[in-house]
Amino acid sequence: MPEHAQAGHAGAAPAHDHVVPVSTYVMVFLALMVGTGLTVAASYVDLGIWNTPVAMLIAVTKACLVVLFFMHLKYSPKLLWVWVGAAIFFLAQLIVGVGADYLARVFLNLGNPGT
Amino acid sequence: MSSGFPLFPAQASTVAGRVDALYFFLIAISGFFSLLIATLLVVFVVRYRRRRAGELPQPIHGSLALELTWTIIPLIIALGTFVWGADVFVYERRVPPGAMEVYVVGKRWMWKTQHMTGQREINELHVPIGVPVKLTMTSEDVIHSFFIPAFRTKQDVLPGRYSTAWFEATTTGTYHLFCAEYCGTKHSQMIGSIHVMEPAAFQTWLAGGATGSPAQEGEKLFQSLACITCHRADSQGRGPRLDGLFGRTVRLSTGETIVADADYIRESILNPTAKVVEGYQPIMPTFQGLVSEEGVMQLIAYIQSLQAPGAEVVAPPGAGGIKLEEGASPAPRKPKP
Amino acid sequence: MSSLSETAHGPGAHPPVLRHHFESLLNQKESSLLGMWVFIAQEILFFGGMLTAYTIYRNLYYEGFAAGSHHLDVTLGTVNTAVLICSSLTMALGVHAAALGKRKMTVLFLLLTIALGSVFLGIKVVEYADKFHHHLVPGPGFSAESLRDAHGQPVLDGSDTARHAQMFFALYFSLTGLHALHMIIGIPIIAWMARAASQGRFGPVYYTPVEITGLYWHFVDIVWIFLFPLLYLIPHHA
Amino acid sequence: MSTHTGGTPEPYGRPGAPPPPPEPPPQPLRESVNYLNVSYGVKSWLLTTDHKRIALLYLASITVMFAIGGVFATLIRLELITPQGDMVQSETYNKLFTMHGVVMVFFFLIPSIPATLGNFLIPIMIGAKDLAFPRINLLSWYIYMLGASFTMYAMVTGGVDTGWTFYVPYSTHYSNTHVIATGLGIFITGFSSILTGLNFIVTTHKMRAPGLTWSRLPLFVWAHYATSLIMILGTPVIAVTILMVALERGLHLGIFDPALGGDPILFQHLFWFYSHPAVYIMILPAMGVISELVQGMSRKRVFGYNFIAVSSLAIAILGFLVWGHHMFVSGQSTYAGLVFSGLSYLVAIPSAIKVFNWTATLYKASISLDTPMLYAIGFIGLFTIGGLTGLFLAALGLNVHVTDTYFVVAHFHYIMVGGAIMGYLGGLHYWWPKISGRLYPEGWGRVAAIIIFVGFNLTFFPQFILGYLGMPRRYHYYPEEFQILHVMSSAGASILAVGYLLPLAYLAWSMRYGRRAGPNPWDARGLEWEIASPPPTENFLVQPVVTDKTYEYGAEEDAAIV
Repeated sequence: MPEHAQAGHAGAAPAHDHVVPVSTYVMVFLALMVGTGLTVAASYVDLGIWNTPVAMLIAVTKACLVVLFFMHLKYSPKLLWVWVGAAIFFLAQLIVGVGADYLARVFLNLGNPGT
Repeated sequence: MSSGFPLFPAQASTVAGRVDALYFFLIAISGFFSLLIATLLVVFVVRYRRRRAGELPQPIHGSLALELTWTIIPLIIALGTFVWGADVFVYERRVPPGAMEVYVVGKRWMWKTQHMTGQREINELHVPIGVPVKLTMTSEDVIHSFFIPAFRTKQDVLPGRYSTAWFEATTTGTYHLFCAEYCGTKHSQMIGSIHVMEPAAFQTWLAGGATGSPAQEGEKLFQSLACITCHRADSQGRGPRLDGLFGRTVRLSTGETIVADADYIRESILNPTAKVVEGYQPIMPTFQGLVSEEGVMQLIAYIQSLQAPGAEVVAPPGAGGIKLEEGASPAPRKPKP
Repeated sequence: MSSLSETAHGPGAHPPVLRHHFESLLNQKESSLLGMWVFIAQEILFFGGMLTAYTIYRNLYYEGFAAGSHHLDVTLGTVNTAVLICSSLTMALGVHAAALGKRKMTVLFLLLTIALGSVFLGIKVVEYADKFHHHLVPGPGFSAESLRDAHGQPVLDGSDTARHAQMFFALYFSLTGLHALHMIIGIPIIAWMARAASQGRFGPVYYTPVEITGLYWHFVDIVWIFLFPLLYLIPHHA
Repeated sequence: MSTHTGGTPEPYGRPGAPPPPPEPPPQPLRESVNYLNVSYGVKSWLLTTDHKRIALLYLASITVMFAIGGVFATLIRLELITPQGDMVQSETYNKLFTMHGVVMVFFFLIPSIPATLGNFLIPIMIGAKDLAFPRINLLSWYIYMLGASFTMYAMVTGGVDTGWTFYVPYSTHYSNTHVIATGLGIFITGFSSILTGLNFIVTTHKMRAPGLTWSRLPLFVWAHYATSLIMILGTPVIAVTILMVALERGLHLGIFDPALGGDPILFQHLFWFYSHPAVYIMILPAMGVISELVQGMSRKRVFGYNFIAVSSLAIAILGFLVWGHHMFVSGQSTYAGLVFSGLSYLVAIPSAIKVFNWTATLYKASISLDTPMLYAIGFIGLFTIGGLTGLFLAALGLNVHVTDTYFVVAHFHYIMVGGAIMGYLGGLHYWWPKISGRLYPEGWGRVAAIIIFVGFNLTFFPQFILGYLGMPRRYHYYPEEFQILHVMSSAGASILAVGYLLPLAYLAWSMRYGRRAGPNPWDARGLEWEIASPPPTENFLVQPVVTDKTYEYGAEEDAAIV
């Protein structure tokens, strides 16, 4: 049964599907490799307390590259952005909420206002 | 304990009044809103009940004004309650300077309290009125929670770190002490009592005047050395039952029978495998060096006080075996000047 | 995948790959993608919970974690990261090929992805073996004498640093174990996709399963992108 | 609604209709093909991908789990009649309340409304043939049964005694019961809840009928969308927390081990990060049901539709920020306590908005006091008390006294039993004609609702008083002076038990002997009332197009035309 002929609109390649050129993939790949090298190098440089934030910044940029290009989020409907954003927001809320308790209790030793 | 059928806990500490004030305020708020909703429901249901099968009411889609009112008003009440609650909380958490220090150690299923002057108590705490008492607490195993309902104070006690709580008793009497964080089998027996005394009476207690009779001291040692774990009141213990033992003839595993007198008990404590009761394993560890001579005497006095089985046990039920600081021999109470 | 015996419903012949309850292929594809992204949102929280524990403990017990981390072989870690990024590339190219209907290229890239994934797991096995060899597996058998603290001195067993190092390795094994488990689940799925691709099941009209597998694989790669610096690259000085 | 669908036997014979011609004997009432009689046999049920059949599969397993949880509850209440606890040993009592908690929370309350009524109604309410991923829907039921079997194994071979909260270090180092097996059961069942949530989200986004915009969505669907948000983003955190407990117990991976430096409070943070939003997973679907009941039974559009819809989302999102109010006395820092207490008061506001809106809907309505409406009114009353007692617990100073006492037990039972279960039963009765095609006996329904309401209040109101007196939670022995209140509570529990058995009886009875129900027995508005009851497998023979707003009952004068 000649599938393509009868498929009509329903069967045609979904309109929004944007085919990403191979060159973009290779460029992103190289960027990721550079990022990995960078983060390893950065760990040998003594930046004081800034080491971890720098490592996280590099990791976040690499993750964004993968999400936007490899996972096509850049060309996907906005709804997917909402859900990725929601997950990250609640994860941040978890880390900040728990971290705040430890910050107050252990680091700044504000356990009890009186003691 | 208050007799009869209480509906409201005693107010026996400075913070109790503040907590109860907030409690009554919230009861008033909740009462008002619950009644409001309940009466509205009943009135609407009765007044607008369906009279005809095909009846169609007037469609009302909503009014922003009404929505705003029942958003803003609850918000104001809520934030007001929050501020009041926070104020009481900060009062509860700020230990007043010059408070009397008490160390509390929670161990699975008992509370060990120790005053700065050396008095050690199990499941008991004697405090004077009018003096703020600061509790510095830790746990030897799982999370417990030091809870005195009459003082409205509760604080979880965690292993591996110190938790602090404080209270200032205002009326004398004996009040419940509970463990409020689930900690295993005998969680519901990890209870005790707080004895609030006049300052003078407290001083005499502190000075050892009111120390318990040897039998009472023996009974505490009986627990602190964990004898109770084997010599239990019911017969499933690994060691023989001690009720009414004193003066009775006992058949030994070697077949001979002897009268269970003070020496036999003393020897069985310090050198248990010398005379083993028939039908029991020689598994009792020696307490040589773990209990002082005076301690042995107190233990004997305690065993002597155990009459026929089922006799009224002096200490509150279910205080399990207890070990003081590892290795430290249980120094008998030396009266302090 | 969908059987060809789909009964025809509603207007026009039903393309065989369209499930009966979707009204268009575009709708079905968007639903599948949304479903996968929501699943990935859930996975973010799944790893996030453990990473929260790791973040808190690392800040609480920095010395122990630094001692534990310095024992890890950074070169192996870096190689592993590179391997996983390559597998991400090949996966993306595999999806690309499937979208263009190039059957042989799709199968090639998918098999390449499986190979790289297996290499990654192989390196992980090597690293785990090293930990077992040095008695660094948490539990009664844990001993910290093979660890060096920030000043180069050996870590004494029973010291705080040793206990906190044991917690580091507890979290190291949990995190990398969970990540490896996700790869062990991913590899057979990619193999299934490769087999389906080799049967010509995918074309420009319908290649959603390959794309969804790609999303899953890229997510697993992103988790490693975060795990690598957090576990391996604890600064030597701070 | 615009389209007429599927011819069905008229439930109420038109009195004046001419009698059918005698020659061909009147045809026996040929039953239209619906999702129940389309195919028979075990395979047709166990391999179904029809969302309606999966809903019934869930209904059966949910009822069994509710019965098991109920048995534990009865044993607990019997045990607590005497202060010395004469019926069972302490170990057994600890296992009783733990299993009561685990079974009720993870195996009944969380899946109850979403998996049964949600599965059944969401596709119909939005005009779809089925959920977005029917096979994943069946997989979610199998995962639920797998998780349930793990927990049943643990229960039968010795039970678990850590409390449903699994607090460390007791659960990791001191409990010698089946913590890993029960934990695994909960871990697996968590994924069933995630997959259900995923299905609802994609269905709500992608499979709405043409014309059905978000502002025309039924409030039931809004509530389930908000619930699915929590299911998706909350459940994984408890899954990983229980995984860490199992790893620590099984493989000594000491993450929470105080001896190594592990912090029990971190466990509580991770546990409550899920478990507080979980209580909103339990109550939000019930709120969705109540919104439907209130408009259906008073035949009037809900007052402030937008506010109720948005407040569902607000509860879902704010619900994630407040977990610390479970830990005010647990050693959490004072400052964190202040922050969490403030946020907890914010999350109370949307619930208040909903209650006020429901009550306002009844103003100038045409209310018929059928069983669903009794449950709805019961829900509004009890949920109000439950919510307001939540304000007691959120007040920091008061929380110190009342947390971990029977005050908390009473609070969450008012929300769970007074709220979620009342909503579940109300929804079950409201859509029962649609689910089974039969009408349940109205008289029995009302009797059961009233018995449940009375029994419930007698059981849990004394516990508020007990709680403030200082009776701690999970106590096997208790001081003598609390006995009278405990006996009252146990008496109420027996009434409640009877109340719960009644619906089980007459609903099952009505499956076979109940009068046949027409497509719209309550004459309510909604896509689900447009199709036959029980509905055909594809729900809609012709794709419905939604033209006007939801719950559009129209005014008196329009009625003449209809």
